[in-house]
Amino acid sequence: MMLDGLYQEIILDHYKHPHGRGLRDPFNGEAHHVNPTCGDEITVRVSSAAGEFSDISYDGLGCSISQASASVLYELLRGRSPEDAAGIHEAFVALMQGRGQVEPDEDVLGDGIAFAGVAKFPARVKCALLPWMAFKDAAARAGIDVSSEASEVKA
Amino acid sequence: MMLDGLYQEIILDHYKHPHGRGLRDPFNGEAHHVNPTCGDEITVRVSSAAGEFSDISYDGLGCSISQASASVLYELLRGRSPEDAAGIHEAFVALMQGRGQVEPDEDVLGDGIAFAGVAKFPARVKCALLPWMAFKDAAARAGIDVSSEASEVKA
Amino acid sequence: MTFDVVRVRADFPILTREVNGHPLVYLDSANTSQKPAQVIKAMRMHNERHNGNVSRSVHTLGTEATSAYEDARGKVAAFVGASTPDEIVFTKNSTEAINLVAYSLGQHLALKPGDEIVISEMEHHSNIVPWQLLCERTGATLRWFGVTDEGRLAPDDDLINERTKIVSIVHMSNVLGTINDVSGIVARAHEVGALVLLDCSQSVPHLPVDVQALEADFIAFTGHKMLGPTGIGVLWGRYSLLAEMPPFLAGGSMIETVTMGGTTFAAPPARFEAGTPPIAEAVGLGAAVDYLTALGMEAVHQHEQDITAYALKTLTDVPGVEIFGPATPEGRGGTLSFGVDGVHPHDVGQVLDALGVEVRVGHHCAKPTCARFGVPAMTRASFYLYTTTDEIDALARGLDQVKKVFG
Amino acid sequence: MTFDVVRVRADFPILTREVNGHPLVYLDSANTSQKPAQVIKAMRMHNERHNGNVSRSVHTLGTEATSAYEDARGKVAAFVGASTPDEIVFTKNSTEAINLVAYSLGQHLALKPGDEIVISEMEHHSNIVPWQLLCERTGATLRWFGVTDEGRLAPDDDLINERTKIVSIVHMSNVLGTINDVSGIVARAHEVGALVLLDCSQSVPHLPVDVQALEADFIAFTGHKMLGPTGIGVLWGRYSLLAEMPPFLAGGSMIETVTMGGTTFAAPPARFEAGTPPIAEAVGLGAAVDYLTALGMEAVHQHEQDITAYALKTLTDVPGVEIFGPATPEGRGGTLSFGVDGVHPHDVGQVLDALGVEVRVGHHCAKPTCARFGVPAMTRASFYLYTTTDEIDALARGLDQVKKVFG
Ligand SMILES: Cc1ncc(COP(=O)(O)O)c(C=O)c1O
Ligand SMILES: Cc1ncc(COP(=O)(O)O)c(C=O)c1O
Repeated sequence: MMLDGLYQEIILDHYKHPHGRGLRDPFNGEAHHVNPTCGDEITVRVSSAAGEFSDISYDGLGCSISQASASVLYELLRGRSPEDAAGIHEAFVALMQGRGQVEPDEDVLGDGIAFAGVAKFPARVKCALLPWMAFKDAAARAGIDVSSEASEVKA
Repeated sequence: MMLDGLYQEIILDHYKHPHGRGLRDPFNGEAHHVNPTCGDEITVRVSSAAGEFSDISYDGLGCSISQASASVLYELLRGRSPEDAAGIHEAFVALMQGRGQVEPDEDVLGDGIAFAGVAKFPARVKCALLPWMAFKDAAARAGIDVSSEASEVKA
Repeated sequence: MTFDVVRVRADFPILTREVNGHPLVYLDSANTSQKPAQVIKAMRMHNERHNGNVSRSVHTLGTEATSAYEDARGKVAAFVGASTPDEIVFTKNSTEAINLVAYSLGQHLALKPGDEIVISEMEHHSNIVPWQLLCERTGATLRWFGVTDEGRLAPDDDLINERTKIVSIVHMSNVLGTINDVSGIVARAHEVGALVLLDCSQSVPHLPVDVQALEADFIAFTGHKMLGPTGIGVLWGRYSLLAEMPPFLAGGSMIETVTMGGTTFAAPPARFEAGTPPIAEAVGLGAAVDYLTALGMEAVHQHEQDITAYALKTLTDVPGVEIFGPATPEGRGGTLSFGVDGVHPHDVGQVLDALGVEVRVGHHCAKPTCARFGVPAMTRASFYLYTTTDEIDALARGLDQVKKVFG
Repeated sequence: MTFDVVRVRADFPILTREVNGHPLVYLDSANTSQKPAQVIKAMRMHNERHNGNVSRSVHTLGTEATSAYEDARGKVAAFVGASTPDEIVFTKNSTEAINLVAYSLGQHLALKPGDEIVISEMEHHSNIVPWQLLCERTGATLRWFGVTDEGRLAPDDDLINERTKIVSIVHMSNVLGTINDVSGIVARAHEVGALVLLDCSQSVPHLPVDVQALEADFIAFTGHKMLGPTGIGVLWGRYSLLAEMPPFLAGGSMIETVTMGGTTFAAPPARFEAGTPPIAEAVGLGAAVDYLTALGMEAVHQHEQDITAYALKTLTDVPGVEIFGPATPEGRGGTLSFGVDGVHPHDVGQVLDALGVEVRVGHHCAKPTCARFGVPAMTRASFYLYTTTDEIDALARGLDQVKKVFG
């Protein structure tokens, strides 16, 4: 596969200048996920207050795709209600698992639409999803369900 | 493979009219052998007296080749000294494992030369050797060693 | 659409071969099936164009190989009606699949003295010995269904009871041809809380098999008996059960994370696929499944029913031939074992081989079944989608020859 | 005779392929090797002409298949200098071979708390996890050699002692490329009465390996890394030891006799080959061994030494590249892992793939080795008999491109 679809300028930007990176206190739920095929790791914390994700903090080791994905996740989900977050989460997962057939909605996914090209690289889909799956788990541990049918499928 | 080499008249004769068949008392050593690939079985008993195999008796379930081979064994080894028996045993095993390349000596092997053709059927070599391996074991249990290098190889 | 056996045969390169100067009459498909050109080609193309290791590489070849391997998993899942491809574990053969269940499920259930495992007297050694060893390790007791004179499982109301933890039964016997109606056994097992493995090594290649309809918890089958290559087998298991079971073989690709101090394991199916899997073999099996699906398993089964009816009639007419197992095509498949009066199976097989007719002789890896019928060995003719009535006639002619040689 | 790499390459159909518009530069042979036409053809011919099940049939096809399978065993035995073909057990991969030893030898030695098993920090997961599980089952303790900054086993005089029962060490590391001089370890292990398994998955394909010279008790290797097919691996073991060990997988073909009440087992190697083995795969592996033998393993090794020297020099010249493992070709093979400053291996591999250069990235199924060097992942280029200096140049150009994208 050629690279243009994969390494969008937006992705490289988020990678080089990640938003919201670093683990912060206080938090209500934390999850540590590992990509067993490549060894990438991420820890995600969520804190909720007043019915929204008041902070989402993360740290990890990984490639440009997984790191940029975490940065975008931070931008998209922080300050959202669980319902909004679930919708965005679902849209992102659907995009990633669409094998390049899903048309992303910029109104929902913002910078996340830059990941559309990743869906054509099966080996990298897991990288993009790693922070999102860890986020879902962290939220669950904070007692907040952001599941949806689409995000049930295995990362 | 065509059958002519395999089912020599002599072999069919021994099969239909086995010599010395049936288990007899007294005996000094007994062995029961099984061909794991086909399930054939044989029990061989040896009795020794005055420095020779005074009787060799056997019973079993098996194909024409294994049954005829037991009959020929009885004819060839009964009444022989351990040394003579070891020589004949060795010659028979060598013939069977020769892949059809060994020229049998009628003076040593008598009716056993009819088995020369069996050596060309790898799947049947084990049938022909079954009684001979059981005999060796039975002799060993009677305290008589009929091993020789050639007969050490796995049946 | 009628089943066009001539067209099917044209797909199998080996069927043009001669054996001992006669056209090959291959009647040993229950032992291993022949492979169509489509399967052989799929494997060759994979090795010539797409070979790479799976699940480990981001590069193009690795991605192509991974897709090919996972596509094969999807095809096999669809073929047996699995809920998700993740319920399909690739093993090296049926035997490994059964051993995997015996080991991992045995450990998961923490079997102990007093527990019981139920099999039958018509099992292949691969569905006997793993359970004997499990009983030895754990102190559990092995019990089994007997077999009737007609070659059917003998009903036994008390056999499956509250002590029973695992029931493992053959779906179609590789010796008697019996297709066991397992619904009652499965229901009874589940009633007492036992889990059920079905050895489908002989059924998946020959009948439509749907795991939802069978309602078992695990099934095992093997690639080389269903037009696929050697070196690959399949375990299907309910995902929720697989997810609870500890690993069997350990090593690369089945881990989540490893330190020198300890390891956590991946989710199924990866958890049960340690090391480099049979990749090209999975591709071949996928092609085999495509081939069977295109013909339709109902049509394949119907063809074999027709051949079996013909063969039963033909062999019954040969004096001195005794058939072991069901005497009519109902509830049986195209695997026919028999004895020839006064002639040892080895000799029967040898004479038939001289005429190009390839049948299996011996205990068929099912010594207890042979023992049940009082013989150390049997001769077996087994059929598949490429078998013709002419080949049955050749078998009958061969048996006449057998009787001439040993008359 | 100089090594004619151009002629060798002509035997490998896949090497004519393009990837992303560039000629394929396959630098992932430590993961899985490519297969020459001779191997692909041998398997195809087997399936088209000689397919039958082994060790079970008296018919012609069965006899031909059995001969082909056993001939392959003989070839593999000769290739590694085994005393007899009966010392060669065919498994599905290296991983199964190691699991077999862990299981059967562990049981044979009746391991218990206080006993120790010794491995190293540079093992593949397949030579770590089976021993961790064995220790869990038996209460034995796992200990290991550390790794020096240069990527060599760290000497540790007390590690192997009278409590040690099994030592299992990699012959050539799949990450660092290190070829371990195991003679001291083997001698020490035997001195204290321990048995030694060498994981030769990376050495048998690339160096002359002679089991008599190694003096180990078992070695494991795998077909797909040595020009052979997937789906087959090899365990070599001393016959006297194999003969004492209980079976691992149980089922057809590994038995002597079976009744419902109990089973006795066949002699090795059959005892350890339950079920239908990888028959066509053995034929392919036999052809691979023929291919390697015809070239000569000394010549293959020398070619790879030359390539490795060139690659070490080339990569050392690329700014920002750090090599893990021995810095010179002495005592190392053609497997080279490295980091690119500030760029994650996934991204390195992706950019290289866009240029047709196929390298592996990740933990290489050796997380402890990566951890030892303080990284979660590495990029690895690995060479074989078909690798050229041009391909190394392509790699170096690719790394320049990597730095451009992520600069
Ligand atoms: C050193 C080493 N050991 C063991 C293995 C496992 O081999 P396989 O995956 O064929 O079982 C590999 C390769 O993956 C290896 O490089
Ligand atoms: C009923 C049955 N179960 C299990 C097996 C074992 O299959 P495999 O040898 O492929 O492991 C066979 C075939 O040999 C069989 O017929």
